[in-house]
Formats: sequence, C-alpha cells, structure tokens
Amino acid sequence: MNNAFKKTTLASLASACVLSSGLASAQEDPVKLGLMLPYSGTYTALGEAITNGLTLAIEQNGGRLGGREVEYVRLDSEADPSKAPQNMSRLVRGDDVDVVIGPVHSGVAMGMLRVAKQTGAITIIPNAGLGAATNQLCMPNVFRTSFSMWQNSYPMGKVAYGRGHRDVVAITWDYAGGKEDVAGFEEAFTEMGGNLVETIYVPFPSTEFQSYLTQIASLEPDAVYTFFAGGGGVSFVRDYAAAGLMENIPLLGSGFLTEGNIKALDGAGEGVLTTMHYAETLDSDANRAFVSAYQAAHGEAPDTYAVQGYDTGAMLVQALDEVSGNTEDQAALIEALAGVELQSPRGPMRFSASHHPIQNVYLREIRDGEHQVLDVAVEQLEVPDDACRM
Amino acid sequence: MDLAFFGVQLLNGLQYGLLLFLIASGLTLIFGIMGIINLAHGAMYMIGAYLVYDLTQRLGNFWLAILIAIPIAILLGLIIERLFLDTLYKRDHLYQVLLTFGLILVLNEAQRIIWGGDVHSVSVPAPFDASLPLTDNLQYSVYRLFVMGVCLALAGVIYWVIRHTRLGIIIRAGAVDRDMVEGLGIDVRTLFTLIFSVGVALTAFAGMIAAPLTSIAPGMGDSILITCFVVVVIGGIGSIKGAFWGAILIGMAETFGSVLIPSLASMVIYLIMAAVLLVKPRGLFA
Amino acid sequence: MKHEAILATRGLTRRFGGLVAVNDVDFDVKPGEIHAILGPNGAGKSTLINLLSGEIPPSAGEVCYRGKPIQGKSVRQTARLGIGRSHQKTNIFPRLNCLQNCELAARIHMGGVFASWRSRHRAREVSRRALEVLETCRLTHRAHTPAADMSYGEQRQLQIAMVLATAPTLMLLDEPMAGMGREETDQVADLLASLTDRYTLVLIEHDMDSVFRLADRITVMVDGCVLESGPTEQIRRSEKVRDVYLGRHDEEVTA
Amino acid sequence: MLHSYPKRVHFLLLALTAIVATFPLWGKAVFGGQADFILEKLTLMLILALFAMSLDLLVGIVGLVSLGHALFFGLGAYTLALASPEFSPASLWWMLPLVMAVAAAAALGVGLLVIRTKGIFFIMTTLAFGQMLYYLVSTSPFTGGTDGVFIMFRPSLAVGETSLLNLDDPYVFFYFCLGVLATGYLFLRWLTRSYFGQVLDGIHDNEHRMQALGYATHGYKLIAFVISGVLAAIAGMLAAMQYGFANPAQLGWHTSGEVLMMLILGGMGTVFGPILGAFAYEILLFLYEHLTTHWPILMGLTIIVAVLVLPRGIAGLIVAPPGKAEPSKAPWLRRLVGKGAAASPPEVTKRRVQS
Repeated sequence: MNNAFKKTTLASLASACVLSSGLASAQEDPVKLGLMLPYSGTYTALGEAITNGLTLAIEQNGGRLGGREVEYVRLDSEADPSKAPQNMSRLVRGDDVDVVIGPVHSGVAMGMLRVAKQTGAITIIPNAGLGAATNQLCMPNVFRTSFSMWQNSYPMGKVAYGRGHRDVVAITWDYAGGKEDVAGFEEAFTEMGGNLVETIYVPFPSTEFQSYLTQIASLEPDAVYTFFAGGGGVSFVRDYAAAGLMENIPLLGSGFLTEGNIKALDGAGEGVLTTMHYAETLDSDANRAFVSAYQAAHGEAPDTYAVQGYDTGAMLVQALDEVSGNTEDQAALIEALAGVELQSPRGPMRFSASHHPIQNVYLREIRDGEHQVLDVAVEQLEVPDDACRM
Repeated sequence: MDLAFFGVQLLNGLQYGLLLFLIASGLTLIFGIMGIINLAHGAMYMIGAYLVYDLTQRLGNFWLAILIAIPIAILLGLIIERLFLDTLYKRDHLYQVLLTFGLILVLNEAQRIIWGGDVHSVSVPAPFDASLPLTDNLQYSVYRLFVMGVCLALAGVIYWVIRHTRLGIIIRAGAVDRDMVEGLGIDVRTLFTLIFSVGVALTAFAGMIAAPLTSIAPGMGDSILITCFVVVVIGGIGSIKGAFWGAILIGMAETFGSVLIPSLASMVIYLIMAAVLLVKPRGLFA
Repeated sequence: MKHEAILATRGLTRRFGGLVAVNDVDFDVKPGEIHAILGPNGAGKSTLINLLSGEIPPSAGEVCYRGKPIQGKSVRQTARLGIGRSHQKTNIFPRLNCLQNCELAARIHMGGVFASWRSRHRAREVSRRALEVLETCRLTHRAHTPAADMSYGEQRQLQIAMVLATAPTLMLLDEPMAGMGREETDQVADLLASLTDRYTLVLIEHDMDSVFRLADRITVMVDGCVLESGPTEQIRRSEKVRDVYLGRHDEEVTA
Repeated sequence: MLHSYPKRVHFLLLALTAIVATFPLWGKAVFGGQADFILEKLTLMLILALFAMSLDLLVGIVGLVSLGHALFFGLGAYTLALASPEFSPASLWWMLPLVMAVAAAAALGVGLLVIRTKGIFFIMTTLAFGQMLYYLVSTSPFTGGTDGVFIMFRPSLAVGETSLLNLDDPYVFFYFCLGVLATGYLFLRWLTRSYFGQVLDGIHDNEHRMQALGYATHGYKLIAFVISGVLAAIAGMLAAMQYGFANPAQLGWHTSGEVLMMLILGGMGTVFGPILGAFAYEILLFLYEHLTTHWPILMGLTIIVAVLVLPRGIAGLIVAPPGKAEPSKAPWLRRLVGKGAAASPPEVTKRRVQS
C-alpha cells in the first residue's frame, strides 16, 4: 500500500492513542524533503551547490531531522517557469513531501508559490530573490533562507554615496530580477541625495555589451552600478575592464555580479565592489568550520549558494528538533521554523515577520582573486516587506 | 550624439555584425545547398567555445587549441551528417527540425556532463591582449580588431570560393536549383557531407575566436541561434551575400537600437525582419 | 466573329538573365481548334505555355484572351478566366483519390468550397461533373483509388480529367503523352480528338504521329522564335521545318 | 481514403477515452493517495493534447511546419491573466470569446506576413514571431515580466447567479477539459473531412497545382492558420486556468519545439495522433525525470530515434495511413534493422526546370 495511505492511517491511530504521535511516525517514516532545484540547464551549478550545502547540514546532524531518517526527492526544475506549477504539484501531491525546498530561479518561484498557496505546502526558498515572495505574495508556509534583490542592492546605495559618488549610471538586464535589484539601489542612493543619471536595460539574456559601454563612457558618471549574473556578469566585468573604464569609473554591483565567477573573470574583476550577505573569506569560527567541512565533504570550496543550502538544512534541523520530528502538525512546524535563529557561516541570522532572513550585508572587494570583506555595509538588515499581510 | 560617440558605435555595430556573419554563414550555406534546417547550429557555436576553453586549459596556448579544435568540429559535423541527416534529405523539413531539436537537447546535456554548469572564460591571447585608446576614457581591445579582421578575411575567402572556384559554381547552382548540381555530375552525397562539415566548422570556429570576448556558459548557443535565423531570413536563405549584409544590418540595428530606442531594444531585430518580409518575402538578396 | 482568335500574342518575349527563352512571338489560336506547338528541346515551348497561363510574367509583349489583355495575371486568375493547363510533369494530388482530384478541380469553378457548403445541390453537381470527366477519360473504375497508386499512364489521364473538370474554354496541355507507351499514347490521342467539339486545345507534344493526326494547325518554334505557323498540311510539307526541325530530331531522341 | 481509418482505430480511441474518462472511478483504487495528483497530470495532458492537435492542423494537414506555435498558447494564457479581475473570478462566457478573438486577431496579423513564405522560411519566420511576442511579454511592464503573473481565481461558468460547473473542483475541471478536447477533436475531424479539408489536403500535396486550378491557396492557408491559433489559445487558456499562472516561458520556442515532439511521437496528419503523442510525451518525461537528472539526453535520443525509425509516430503503428512513399531509414540504420536495400544517394526534391 501507498506511503501516504499508511501515514494517514498511522496518524489517526496515533491520535487515537493521544500520546506522542510524532514519535509514532518517527519510527516508521522518514521526513520527506522535496528538492525542486535545477539539475540541468543554465543554473545546474547553483542547484548542486544548494543540495550539497543542505545535505551537509543534515549529515552533520547524523543524517536525521527530529530523530527521523530523511528522504530526498529530487526534481529537476530545469529553471523552466512554465513547468513550475506542475512540478511543485508533483512533489506536494504526488510524492507527498513534508517540506519543499526550491527554487533558484525567480520565475519558477512564482509558479511554485501559486501551488504553495493552493496546497499550503511548507516551502523554503534557498535562492530566488524576487521581492514579492515575502512581500505581496507572502504566506505563512513560505520561508526564504537567501536574500531578496532589494536586500543585496539597497546597502550598495548607501555605500556608493558614502564613498563620494554623486552621479551614477545603473545597468542591468531587462528582466524582473534586474529591475528589482536596481530599484533597491536607487532607493537608498537617492534617499541619501545621490543622482541616478540613467538606468540602462539590456535585453535579457544578451551578453553583447559594447554599445552600452560606449554609452557609459560618454555619460561619464562617478560610478556604475550593475546587476548581471552568471555568464552575463563575467562578460560585463571583463568587457568593462577591456574598455578601460575600470580605472576611471568604479564598478559597483550587487554580489551576484561576481559570485562564483571569480575564476572566470580571469583577473578582470580586481577592485570591483559588491554588497552581499556572505563572502567565502568571512573571518568567523562558524564560517571557517563550514568551509573546511564542505571542502572535506564535496572536494571544492563552498559559495553563497552552498551556504544558503546549508542554512536551509540547519534551519530544518533546529525546527524539527523543536517539534520532535512531528511534521503532521503544520502550524507547529511553521511556528518552529519562524522561530529559528542561526549562527550561520554568514553571521547571525533570524527571520522577520514575513519569513525573510534578517542578516548582515557585507561590502566586499575583489583582491587577489578573492572577495575580501571590507566592512559590514548594513548590520542585521531587515527587508521592510510592508505589503505582507499574514 | 556627438561624432566620436557615433563613430565608436559604428565600430561596435560592425564588429558585432561581422561576428554574426561568421556564425550565420555556416547556417545559410547548409540551407542553401542542402535544404537542411539545422536548429543545433547554436549548439555548434557553444561547442566551439567549450572546445577551445578546454584545450587552452590543457595546452596553455589559445592558437594551438584552435588548431586542434577545428578538425574536431569538422569531424563532429561529419558524424552528425552521416549518422542522422543522411536519411532526412528526402523528407519534410519537420523531421529536420525535430531531429536537430533532439540534437540540441543531447548536445547541451553532453556539454553539462563533460564541462559542468560553471561559467568559464578564455584569456585574450598574446599578442592581441592590449587595448587602443578610442576616446579620452574609452579603450578598444586589439583582439576585437583582430576578430573583425578574421571575419572580413573569411568573408573574402568565402566570396572568392563562391565566385572563382568549381565548388563555388556548384554552390551557386545549388542555391538556385538543386537539380542542376546533379546535372553537373557531382557526387551529391560527398558534396553534402563536405558542405555540412564546413558549415559546422565555420560556426564552431566563430565560437572559438569569440571565446575570449565572451563568457562560456551553458545555453550560450540558444540565444545566438535565433539571432542567426533572423539574419538569414533578412538576407535571403542560402545567400552568403545576404547573410553578410543581413548580419551587418542586424549588428548595426542592435547597437544603435539599444541606444536610440531602448524600450524596443529586444524587439528591434524582429521588427526589422517583419518589415523586410512585408516588402520582400524571400529576403533582401534572394 | 467566329474566326477571331480566342488567344493571341503579340511580340511576346521572355528573358532569363541573358538568355532569351521566348523571342518576339506572334501566335494565334482559333476557337475550337487543336493547335500544336512543335520544336526541339530548349526551343521555348514550355516557357511559352507558362507565359500564356500566367505562371511567369512576360518580359515584353502582350497576351490577349478573348480580346482582352491578360499578361501579368497570375496563374490563378487565368484559371478562373477559363484557361486550364496541365504540366509536363505529372501534377496531381497523390494522397487523394481520382474522384477527389477531379472534385477539387471542379469545385473551384462551381462557386468554390463555400458554395458547396451552403448548397447540397451545388455539392452534388460538383460530384456529377467529376464523375463525368472521369467517364470521359475512362477512369470511372479508378474513382476511389488514391492517385499515387495508379499507373503512370492513368495519372497522366487523370491530369487531363482534372483540366476538363475545371470546364475550361481553352486547354494548354504540356506534353500530355510524355513517357507513355504506344498503346497509352493512342488512347490519350483518341481522348483529345474526342474533345475538339467542345474545347480549344493548345498542345505541346513530341510524338509526331499524334501531332499530325490530331492538330488542326501547328506552330514550329526554334530558339525561342516562331519558325513557321500554319495548317497541319502546310507544316507537313514545309521545307524549312523539315530542314531545321527534323534535322535535329534525331539528336533530340538520343538526348 | 485519406482521413478515414479502420474500425479498430475508432474502437481503440473509444476505449482509451473510456479509460481516461472513468479515472475518477478507479483512480483511487489503483493509485491511492496519489490519485489526485494523477488526475491533475491527466488534466494537463488533455490540455496539451488540444495544443498538439491544433498544431497538427497546420503541420500534419496543411504541411506548414510552425516553430512558433507557442505564441498562441501563451497568448491564450496571458489574455486570461491580464483580463481577469484581481479579486473575483472572471466569467468564462466572456473569457472564452475574448481569448478566441484575441488569438484570431493575432493569428490573422502574423498569418498575413508568414503565410506568404514557404518551407524553411515559414519555420524561421514563425519562430521569429514567437520570439518577438516572448520578448514583448518579458519586458512589458503590464505582464509581470519574466516572473510571470498569477491568476488568483479560476474563471467561473455561471448563468445569472447559479453556477453551471464548479471549475474549481479538480474533477469537474478534468471533465471540462476532456469535453473541450473532445469538441476540438470532433471539430477538426469534421473540418479535415469537409470540402475545406479537401482543399487543405490538395495544398499539402501540391500547392502549385491548386493555384493552377484556380484556388487562392493563401486564403485557405490563412484560415487554417487562424483556426489553429485559436485552438492553441484555448489550450493556453486552460493551462493558465489549471495552475493560475502565466509565464513568458509558455511563449518561448522551446515550448514550440516540445509540442512538435508530441506531434511526431503521436503521428501527424491524423488529428487523433497528437493526442496520443501528448500523453506519450508527458509519460516519457515523467519517467525520464525520475530516472536521471540527465533526462534531456534521453528525451533528445527518443526524438532522434522517433524521427529515424517511427516517422509516423504511434498513430502510424495503429493505422498505416495512405501517403507518400515510405521515408527510407538511414543506411546504417537499415543495416542494423536488417531490411536489405542498398544505400541510395540522397535524392533531392526534383523541381520543374523551365525549358
């Protein structure tokens, strides 16, 4: 007979016995975690890093959550938003998972959230930075362990002004993530009194930047703020350096411009400033321990995505301990998750009312092929999320 | 818009257009002679870039890497043609579309298995790793000039081959009427294998020389494919001359479109295509 | 009025690049006649037919059909005016059966698809006409056979049947007997002969026996020009034609 | 005769329909707790079947290979998304005609441009137009951009105050989609067997000859293009209704490629083939995804093999439809399969040469 069927019978049996229903199912069923991450296509590396981080955290807890074995159901989200609802539905309704972890891609997140709303499935977003997830679309059963576009770019607005830049040009891809990111920068920068001369939108996912660089050179701003990611980030930074702009016009960005790309930048990124909630060089015990454990387990250095996965795992460890492994009582589990406080590799981290991390955002500079932390740009930054009602 | 700005943008548009021509030339060649629509064309571009990345890593020399990568690309074209396409010439274009779509899935995933999902890059090779000042605050990579030179030279070679060699006569005849090729007493099978391999190699080569200018990432071939299609449609399918002017037109349109009408930047090439189709349904040079 | 030409060309010329395929051709077809066009390969016969039917536009000159100029009209338009044509290559709908082939041809000249949809009577008329022309072409027994499954000769006959089904005033037939055996050729010749009371025919044909048997008048073309045009007897006796055309005839047979 | 099939085909189709239609009766017994999920998946397959079937009219019947059909699918989804009120369900009485009208207008506009092109040109121009709308939707401020939009409420079907069908109930929605698919199927069957369908067959076989007979073939093709677009848009609307979500990816050329795959798997030109194809594709995808994260390789190879050995798809196995000569397999494949016949040189399509 089917697992779900067994589980419901057991659950009703257990509730009939009144006592320790959590323990009863703990002996029988593993906790089912549905991973809806990209395992093929452009974002594969991110999906894998998150998975590695997540499993590391759970392995460090003896491979158990709240005393129960863990079963992973991996589903390739292939970063295809049009398939997101059906994939999410398959995890929740088909595989009957207890918690869904995903996705990487904001468009996919939208599709998942639609189903999360219908089904009430507990969802932890380990990457996708769309603001709406914890703002307009926030719901009790949805958490995020990563960042929002706003959270990573808002601090840079302050930093840019603080470093004396007054006229700044922003450039990003013409897509939702890019627009949200630049909006965060603009908010802080103009609040302080800076002037955003122009925002240039590049058709997504073009990496042909020459004409834009020419435009930037002719505008002669004090600095350029940019958001590109992946191949686009690499291309932009290299082209920016090759055009000789790096010497005269400092390049600022939100962390994803260079995250995971330092090697591919081939030395071109030296001196680029970015703000982000993590840097691999963070000087803390938690981070050092994490980096060496990750290195040992997976044979490579962790990146931000791995940390986000790791914290997702750590969060589950804490919350499921809190409820003694009982995943049947959703309300209790949600409450436990919302109450999680972590000493993460990225620093202290807890959750806001909208279930978004309250965390430090660091100012980083690329020096000698590493993200060196210059400063904490904003300490324990909380995302306002003022459209969230729950 | 001052004159210097205009001049630099002209240069940008020309450089982009020339690279586009190199990528699209293989596509239009294959269309023209073989009547085959190859959706996996973008994947070939990606493979060229990855090959040169991999070989540069191993050998430490970009030029050597290109030298070795070209025969590999030709071989790949040969295998694909003999194994899969050989059977499709008689059939409807639908089957070509589907088979090459299947090839995209396979090649993209093979890329991931072999090289992983990370973003890579190739350093600009000596002796072109320098920059020239264009304006007081803008420099231009010498390698970009070199790429332009290579593209122009290849365009010249292709032009010469088509105008002045026996192969060229066959190609021109084939683009007009494929029966005539048989009439000339050509072994069509060998010709097709040759053309397809050369077409694939041209595209892969474009990926190779473009590698130091771009980032090497999964899926990099997908977006270039559609742009190439637009180039070929505008120029006229099978026409090398059309591909050349189509590519220059698109290069200029993207460059100036992004500056002058930023709100339509992503659509400008499609709008041009629609306009061309309205006036000349078979393209400008067909 | 009876002898006024149903189709006339004046100075009709067609160039392909540097090649003049049809050069300054004046040519008349009288109502009710079978007019054959003779000439060696490359003489411009098919090009002439293509110009008459509107498949290609002329470079110069005019084509008059029933006294009105029609050059520059598309093949579809000339078809609607009552000029039916068959092609040198078998040109049928292979997946459809014989009857459907003819119905398609008949329907467009009987009000089109939507008329058949609106009126059952009209639809029945279309079928009747299709059966009629199958009968004429002796294909009734093949009515429900897919065209692709028929013999080559039958396919050629079907092609003529389809032209007939469009109820043309003028038929342009490009080598209707090409590639047929003796027996089939005679059959088609008989068929064409039986049509003369109702239709005007322009015919390109290589089979000399059939041409001389069928044609009322003959136009001989060489190198895109009209060499001679006149009643069959005149052409048969013409020294000029014998020299130029029959002199090349051998060479053509081997070609 | 073309478009008429042996009795066994009809029996098989009826049997399959019966199996699917009675799923709510036996689903629980077989799949237990997963039945709801399977029902949802089945509903999706029905929607995709409609989408694939609409493309069959173009590709299989008229012979126009479109690589931009997702344009209409996405257009249907986005029309619903943008026209739906935010805080209450829209009425399907309004939405369905609206979606159809928008799709028809778009198909007419695009069709006027693309229908004049043929073969490869048609493929590439449809592809480019699909991409054009993709970028328009991705960058427009009204459409939610690349993240897509939510449709908070499923449209309702009511007369006055009384609800005719409670489409929010997954079982009702399932039967609703089944009904739409059946209607679409019967419509296309009727169309392909009608006088109009005969003209389309003629155009598929020999467009030039059709013109020589006097048919304005462009007009007929345009009508087929519009019908096909409208049906695809209805499928897109249903897809958006099912998950309450529309995204630019639904318009992208990968979606167009996928639906072509369904067509080849099922067998084109048969109207019922694409339905089987949509089911087969989704089932294969489901299995492959469970098997390995490298599933695109398996899917790619499946398509390649289908093209090489099964060009007429599943439908071709059930019924051998009359058609052009059996396409030959690759020489190496023939040797492998052992069906003799020496390798023949590639034969290019003969074109009439002017003489």
